[in-house]
Amino acid sequence: TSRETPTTATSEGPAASAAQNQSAGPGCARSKTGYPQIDLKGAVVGFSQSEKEANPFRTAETQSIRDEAAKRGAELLYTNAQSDLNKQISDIKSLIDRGAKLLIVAPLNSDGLQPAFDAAKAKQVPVVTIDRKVSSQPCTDYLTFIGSDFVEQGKRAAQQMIKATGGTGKIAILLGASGNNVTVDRTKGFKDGIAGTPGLTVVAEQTGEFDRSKGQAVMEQLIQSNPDITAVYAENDEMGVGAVTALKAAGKQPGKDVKIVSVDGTRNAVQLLVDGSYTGVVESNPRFGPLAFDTLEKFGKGDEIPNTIVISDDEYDSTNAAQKLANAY
Amino acid sequence: MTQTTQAPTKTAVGSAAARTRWLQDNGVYVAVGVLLLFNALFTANFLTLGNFTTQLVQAAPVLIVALGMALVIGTEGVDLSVGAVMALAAAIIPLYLGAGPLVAITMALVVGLLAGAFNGFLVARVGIQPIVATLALLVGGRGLALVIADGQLVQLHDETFLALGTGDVAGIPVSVLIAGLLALVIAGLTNRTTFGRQLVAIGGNRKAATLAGLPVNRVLIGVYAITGVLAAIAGVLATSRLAASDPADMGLLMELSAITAVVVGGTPLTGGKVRVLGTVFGVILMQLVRATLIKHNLPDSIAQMIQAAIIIAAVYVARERR
Amino acid sequence: MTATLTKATPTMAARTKVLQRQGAAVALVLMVAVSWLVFPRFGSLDNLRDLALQGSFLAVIAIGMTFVIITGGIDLSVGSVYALGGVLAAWGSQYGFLVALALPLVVCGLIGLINGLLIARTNMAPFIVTLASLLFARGLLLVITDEGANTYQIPADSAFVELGRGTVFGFGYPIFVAAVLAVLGGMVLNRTNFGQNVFATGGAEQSAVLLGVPVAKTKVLVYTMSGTLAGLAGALTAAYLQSGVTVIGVGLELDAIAVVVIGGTLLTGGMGTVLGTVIGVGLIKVIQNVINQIGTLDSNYQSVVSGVFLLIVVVLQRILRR
Amino acid sequence: MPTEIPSSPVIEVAGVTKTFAGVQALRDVDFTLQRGEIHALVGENGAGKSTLIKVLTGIHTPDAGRITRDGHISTIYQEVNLVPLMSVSANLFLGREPRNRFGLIDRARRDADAAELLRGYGITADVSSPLGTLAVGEQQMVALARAVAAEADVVIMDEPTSSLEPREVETLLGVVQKLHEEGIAIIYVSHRMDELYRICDTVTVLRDGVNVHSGPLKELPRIELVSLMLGRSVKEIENHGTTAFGEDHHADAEPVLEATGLTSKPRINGVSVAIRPGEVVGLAGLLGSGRTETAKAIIGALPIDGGTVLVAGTPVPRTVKAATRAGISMLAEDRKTEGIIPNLSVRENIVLAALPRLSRFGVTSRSKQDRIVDTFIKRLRIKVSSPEQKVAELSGGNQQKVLLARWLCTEPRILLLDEPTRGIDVGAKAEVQALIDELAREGLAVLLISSELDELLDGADRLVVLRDGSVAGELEGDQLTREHVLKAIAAEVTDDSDHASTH
Ligand SMILES: Nc1ncnc2c1ncn2[C@@H]1O[C@H](COP(=O)(O)OP(=O)(O)OP(=O)(O)O)[C@@H](O)[C@H]1O
Ligand SMILES: Nc1ncnc2c1ncn2[C@@H]1O[C@H](COP(=O)(O)OP(=O)(O)OP(=O)(O)O)[C@@H](O)[C@H]1O
Ligand SMILES: [Mg+2]
Ligand SMILES: [Mg+2]
Repeated sequence: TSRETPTTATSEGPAASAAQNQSAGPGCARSKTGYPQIDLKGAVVGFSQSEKEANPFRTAETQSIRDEAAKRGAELLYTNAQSDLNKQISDIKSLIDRGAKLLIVAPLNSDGLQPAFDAAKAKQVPVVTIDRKVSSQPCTDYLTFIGSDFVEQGKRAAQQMIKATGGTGKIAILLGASGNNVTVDRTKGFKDGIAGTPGLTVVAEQTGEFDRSKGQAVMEQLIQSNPDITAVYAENDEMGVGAVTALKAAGKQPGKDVKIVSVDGTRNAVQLLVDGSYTGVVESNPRFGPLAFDTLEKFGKGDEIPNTIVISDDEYDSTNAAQKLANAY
Repeated sequence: MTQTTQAPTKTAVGSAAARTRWLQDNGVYVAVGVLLLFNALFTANFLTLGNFTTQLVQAAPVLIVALGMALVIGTEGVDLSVGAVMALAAAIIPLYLGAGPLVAITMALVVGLLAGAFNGFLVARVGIQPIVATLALLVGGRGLALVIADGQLVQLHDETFLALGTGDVAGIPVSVLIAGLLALVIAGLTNRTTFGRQLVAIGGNRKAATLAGLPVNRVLIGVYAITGVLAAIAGVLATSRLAASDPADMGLLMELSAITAVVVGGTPLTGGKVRVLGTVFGVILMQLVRATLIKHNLPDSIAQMIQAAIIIAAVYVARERR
Repeated sequence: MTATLTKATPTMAARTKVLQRQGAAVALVLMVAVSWLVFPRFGSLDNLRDLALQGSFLAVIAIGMTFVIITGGIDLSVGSVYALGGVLAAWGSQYGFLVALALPLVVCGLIGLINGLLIARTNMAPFIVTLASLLFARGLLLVITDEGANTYQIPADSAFVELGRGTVFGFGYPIFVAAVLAVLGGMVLNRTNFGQNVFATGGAEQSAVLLGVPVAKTKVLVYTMSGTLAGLAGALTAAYLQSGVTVIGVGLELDAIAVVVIGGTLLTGGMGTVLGTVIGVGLIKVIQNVINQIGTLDSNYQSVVSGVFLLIVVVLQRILRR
Repeated sequence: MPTEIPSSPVIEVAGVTKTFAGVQALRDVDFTLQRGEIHALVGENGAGKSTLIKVLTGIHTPDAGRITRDGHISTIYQEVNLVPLMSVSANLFLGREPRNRFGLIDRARRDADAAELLRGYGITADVSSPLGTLAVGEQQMVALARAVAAEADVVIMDEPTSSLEPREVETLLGVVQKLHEEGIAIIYVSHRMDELYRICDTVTVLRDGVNVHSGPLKELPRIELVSLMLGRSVKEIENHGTTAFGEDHHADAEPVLEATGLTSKPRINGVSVAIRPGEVVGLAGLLGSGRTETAKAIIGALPIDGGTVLVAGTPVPRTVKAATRAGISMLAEDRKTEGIIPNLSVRENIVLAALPRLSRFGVTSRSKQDRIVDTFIKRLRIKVSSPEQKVAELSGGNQQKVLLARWLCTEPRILLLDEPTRGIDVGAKAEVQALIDELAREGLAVLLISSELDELLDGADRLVVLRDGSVAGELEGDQLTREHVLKAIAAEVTDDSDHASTH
C-alpha cells in the first residue's frame, strides 16, 4: 500500500498528496442526506478545536484550517473547548447558532459528542471530523472522518523499531494519557507490530501523559531500574524528546545505545533525528485544511464521500530526516 | 434510666498512648524507612548512587514548592496557584535569556514575587479566603503564561542556564543543593525568627494575633510572596532540567503534590504549625512511592489507587487526636 | 438598657444581610443584562436552554458540595467520582434503566461514605482524604475501562438515554432534576434537624459536640450525599452523552468549589445557602458563555479572562459583604 | 432556702481518675450529687472542676473509676459553647426544633418561642440574628436558657456568672432558685464566694485533682473554705489578710492616655477617657454599654467613625500595631477567640507580643525568652507542667494568667484590662488585683473593665460610667460607692441596691 512508500516532500507538505484509498463502506452523497447545497466561497464554516494550541500538533492543525479557509474565501468561526467535553458540545451548538453552515470538528474524545451531532443534524449542517474518529454513525450523525489511523501509526513505529534494533532488544513504552483512545490505538498497533518478532520484549510501559517533563521523569526512573533497556517507544514526540534528555543524563547515548521511535513529526524530534540522537519518527499529519475543504466542496457538488478518509502520514528516519526537516511542524 | 460508665482498666494505656504519640510525630520518617527497605529488597538496581540522585533531582522542585506551601498552610491558608506561577516563570525565561541567564532568572523570580504578593494582598487586605483567592490565579495564571509564550514550547540552548539542571557541585546536583539550602533557610525562618513565630501565631488564632499587635497583613503578604518566589525558583529549575520552556505543562497539578507532601509530613491543614523536616520527608515519601510504582511497572489504575492508600495511611498515623 | 441598641441593630443587620445574600444574584442579573444587550445571540432560547443544561450537571454536584462546605469540609473527589459515575451508568445500562441509575448512585455513595467515615471517625483533614479518593476513583475508573481502552456505549434507544436527552419545552430533563434537587436541598438545609446539624457542625464543631449534635454522623451523611450527587451528575451526563466518557471531570472539583463560594457559602463553614450555589453556577456558566460569544478570543486568553472574571466576582462579593 | 434534702443520689462517682498527657487532672475522685440539692464545686484554677464535669457528661472517658447517672443532665460549659453563626433561636432549639405538620422546622414558631423564652431572662435581642452578634453576657444567658429549657433532672453550670454583670447575675440566681424549687439538682461552679454562700447547700472542694472535702456549705466558714482550696492553713491566710487592692495611687498630673470623642456607630458615641500614669480608671456599665468597644477603639481594633487617641500628647495611628508600639496593651475579654493561640506553647504565647523586642535582626533569642517566661510563670503562679506545654491544655484561669503575662512582658505604659479576673480563682484573683496595684504604683496607666462592681469600686481610683455607648458620668473619691455607681449606670436598676445590701 501507499504506507510503505513514504510520500516525497513537496512544497505544500504531505497533506497535498493525501491518499483517499482507505474509504470504508458505502459513500455518502448529499442527495442521501437531503442537506442543502452550499457554495464554499463566502460560506460560514465553523471549526471546533478540542485543546489549547499549546502543542505543535494543535498549532499546525488550526493553522492549516485557517489558511485553507482564507484561501477558499470562506468565513471561519473558531472555538476552542479547552479540553472540556461539555464545552465542546456547547461550542458546536454555539457555532451552529452563530450561523455556521458547515462544520469541521476536532473531537476531544471519540465518545460523547452525540448531542452536538444531533444539533447539527437538526439544522442540516454537515460535519467533518478530523484527527480523531468518533463512535457515532458516519453519514447520519456526521459526514466523514478525515484522519490518521492510530493503530497503523503504532504498527509503523514497530516496523521502524524492528529495523533499527535488528529484531532484538528490551523496549520501554512511554504511554500517552490514560483513558485516551489515541493511547489505546498506538499501543495496540505497536504491540501487534512487534508480535512476530520474539527478540523484542516490552519490559516496561508507563504513562508519560503526552507530556515532555513527565516522559523525562518516567524515563529517568526506568533507566535506573532497567539499565538494560535498549529501545524506547514514545507515543508522542514530546515524551520522546523528554526521554532523550533523561537518557543523556543517565550517561546513555540516545539513538545509539538506546533506540527511540515516536509518533508525531514535530520539528524538535526530527531535529534530534538529524542530530543522531533519535531513531525514527512516524508522522501524525495535522494538515487537515486542504483535505477537509476539498471534502466539503465535493459534498456540496453532490459527489459521493467515503466514510473514512485517511490522511497520509509521512515517516522520518536517519536517512531522510535532514532533507525533510522543513516538513516537520 | 440509670447509666453506668465503667472505665477501661488502666493497664498499658499509658505506654500505648506514648507509642501512638511517637508514631504521630515520626510516622513520615518511619514510612520513608519502610519504603526504602522494601525497595532495597524487591527493586532491581535500587541501591545505586545514580538512582538516589535521580530521586533527589526529581524531588527538588516539588520540595521547593512544598516549603512555601508549608508556610502558607501554617497561616491556615493554602496556595493553589503555585503550578501556575511555575508556568509563568517558565514562560518568562526565554524572553530574557538573550540578556543572560542571570537577568532571565531574576525576571522569573520577580514575576513569582509579584504573583505571590498579589495573592497575599487578596488574602490579607481584601480578605478573600485563600482557596478562592489563589484559585483565580490558578485559572488565569497558566493562561497568562501561555499568552506570554504565545502558546509555544521553546527549546532552550543557553549552556549556563541549562547547567542549573544538569550540573553538580562535588557530585551533588545543583538543583538538589539549592533545594537543600532553601529547606535550611525556611527551617531557620520558621523556628528562629520573629517572622516565623508570628506566622504560626497568625495561623493558630488570627484574631488574637491581630489584638496582640502583630503585623498580620505584612506577615501574610510576606508568606504568600515567599511562596511565589519559591514556586518561581522551582519553575526555573524544572525548566532548565527540561531544557525547554513549556508553560502548558510546567507545574501541572503541582499544588496538589505540594499540599499532599506537606500534610503527609505532619503539618496540619488547620494552621498554627509548620514542620519543615516533615515536609522534606513528605516530599521524599511521595517521590519514593511514585518511583516504586513506576519501577514495578504497575498500570496507571493500580498506581493511582495505591497512592491513595498510602496518602491515607500516612496521614492517618500522623493525625491529631482529639 | 440594651433596648435601644438591640432595636437599632436588627434593621441594620437586615439591610446588610439582604445585600450580602443578594451579592451574587446582583452580579448575575448585571452579567445577564449586559450580555443580552451586547451579544444578540446570548438571549436566544437555544442558547439559554443549552446554558441551563450545561449548568445542571455542575449544579447537582455543587449542591452536595454546599452541604460539605457548610460543615467546614471540602470534597475534592467529586470530579473523579463524577467520571466514575458516568462510566458505571454506561456499563450498567446494558442491564436496563434501573441498574444504569442505581449502580453509580450506590458505588459513588459508597465512596462518599468512606470519605465521611475517614473524616468523621479519624480526625483526618477532609482536603487530604478526598484528595486521596480523587486518585482512588480515577484508578477505579481505569480498572473498569481496561486502562481507559473501553468506552461503554449506551444504546440510543434505551430509556436511560431519554433521562439525559429528553426535554420539556426544549429544556432537558437534567435541568428539572437539578431544580428539584436544589429545592429539596434548600428545604433540608433550612427546615430539618439534619440541616441545623450541618450548620452547627461547621459553625463551631467543639460546641456542636457539647450541644449534643451528632457531629460525626452529620459529616458522614454530607460526604455520602456529595458522593451520591456526584455519581448522579455523572449518570445524567452519561445519559446525555450516550456513553461513559472516561476523560471528563478533571478539575471539576475546583469549579464546584468556586460556584459554592461565589454563592456566598463560607469556606470555613457554618454559613451558606443552596440558592446562592445555584446562582454561582449561573454566573460561571454565563461567563463561559460570554467568552464563547466573543468568539474571536484566542484560546490562551480564555482562561485569563475566566480567572479575571472569577477574581472580580469574589472581590465584589467581599466588598458587598463589608 | 433548701427545704428538704431527699437522699437518693442522681449522680454518683467513685474513684475516677483522668490523665491528660502527663497531667493528672483527677485523682481517685468520689463525688455524690443528691436529688434536688445545689452542690458547689470549688477549687483553684486547674484543680479539675471542668474536667470532672466533662467526665460526668461523658465528654471525657475516665481512665479509671465508675460513674452512675440517673436522669438527664443538661450542662452550661465554662466557655460559651453555642454556634455563633447560627441564629439565637436556632441555638436555643438545636436538636429539639418545633415542627409543622410536614415534619419540617416551623421557623416562625421557633422564633416566637425563643423570643418568649428569652424575655424571661431579660434579653430582648432579635432572635433571628446570629448569636455571635450578642454580647458575651447575653450569649451566656442564652446558654442558660437553653440548658434550663431542656427539662433536665440535673443542671450543671460551670462558672455561669463569670461574664455577667450584677443585674444579670441576679436573674441567673433567680433561675437557679426556680430550678431548685422544681426539685432539679444543680452543680454550681464559681469562684465568687458570695454567690456560693447565697445559693448552695453542699460543697465539694477539689485540689490538684483530689477531692479534699465534701459536706454542707453553710457550716463551713469562708476562711476555711479558702484554706481548703489553697491548701494553706487558716492562719496563714489570715495573716496574709485581704488584699490591699485599691489603695490610692500617686498619679501624675498629665494624662498619658487621652481618648476623646470615640465614636463607632452604632455601638459607642463620643466616649472620652483620660488616664494619668499611675492611675487605675474603671469602666462601668451594663452589658452592651460599650465598654469592650471603648477599649477596642482605643487600641485600634475597632474601626471608628470619629475620635482621637493621644498617648503622651501624640496622636496614635489607628492600628493595633501602632498602638502597641505607642505602649498600649489590651487584655481581651474573650480569651478563647481573641486571646490564646491554642497550638502554641505557654512560652510562645507569653512572648508573642514582645517578640520583636526579644530578637536581634528578626532572629529570636531563646535564652531571653526563657528568662522572661520563667519570671512571669513564677510571679503569676501559672500552673504548668513546663513552659513548653500547649496553652490549650491549661485550665481557664491559668490561660488568663498567661495572657496577662503576655501583656506585662511588653512593658506597656497603658494597660487596658477587659475582665482581667474573669474565671480566676480566689487566690489568683487577689494576686492579679495586687499586681494591678503594683503596676499602677510603678507608673502604669490602667483601664479596668469588670462586671464585678466590688472589684471596680475597690480597685479603681476613678470610674467612668457608660450607658448606651456614651459616658453617663464620672465618679471619684466619696462618690465611689455601690449606690452612686448603680444610679449612674441606669436609673432602672437602682433597686438592685437591695441585693447589694444583702451582703
Ligand atoms: N484537654 C486537655 N489536655 C491536657 N490537659 C488538660 C486538658 N484539659 C484539662 N487539662 C488539665 O487538667 C487540669 C484541670 O483542668 P480543669 O479545666 O478541669 O480545671 P478547672 O478546675 O476547671 O480550672 P478553672 O477554674 O481555671 O476553670 C489542668 O491542669 C489542665 O491543664
Ligand atoms: N447588639 C449587638 N450587635 C452586634 N454585636 C454586639 C451586640 N451586642 C454586643 N455585641 C458584641 O459583643 C461584644 C461585647 O459587647 P459590648 O462591648 O457591647 O459589651 P460591654 O459593654 O463590653 O459589656 P461586657 O464586657 O460585659 O460584655 C462586642 O465585641 C460586640 O461586638
Ligand atoms: Mg474550669
Ligand atoms: Mg465587654
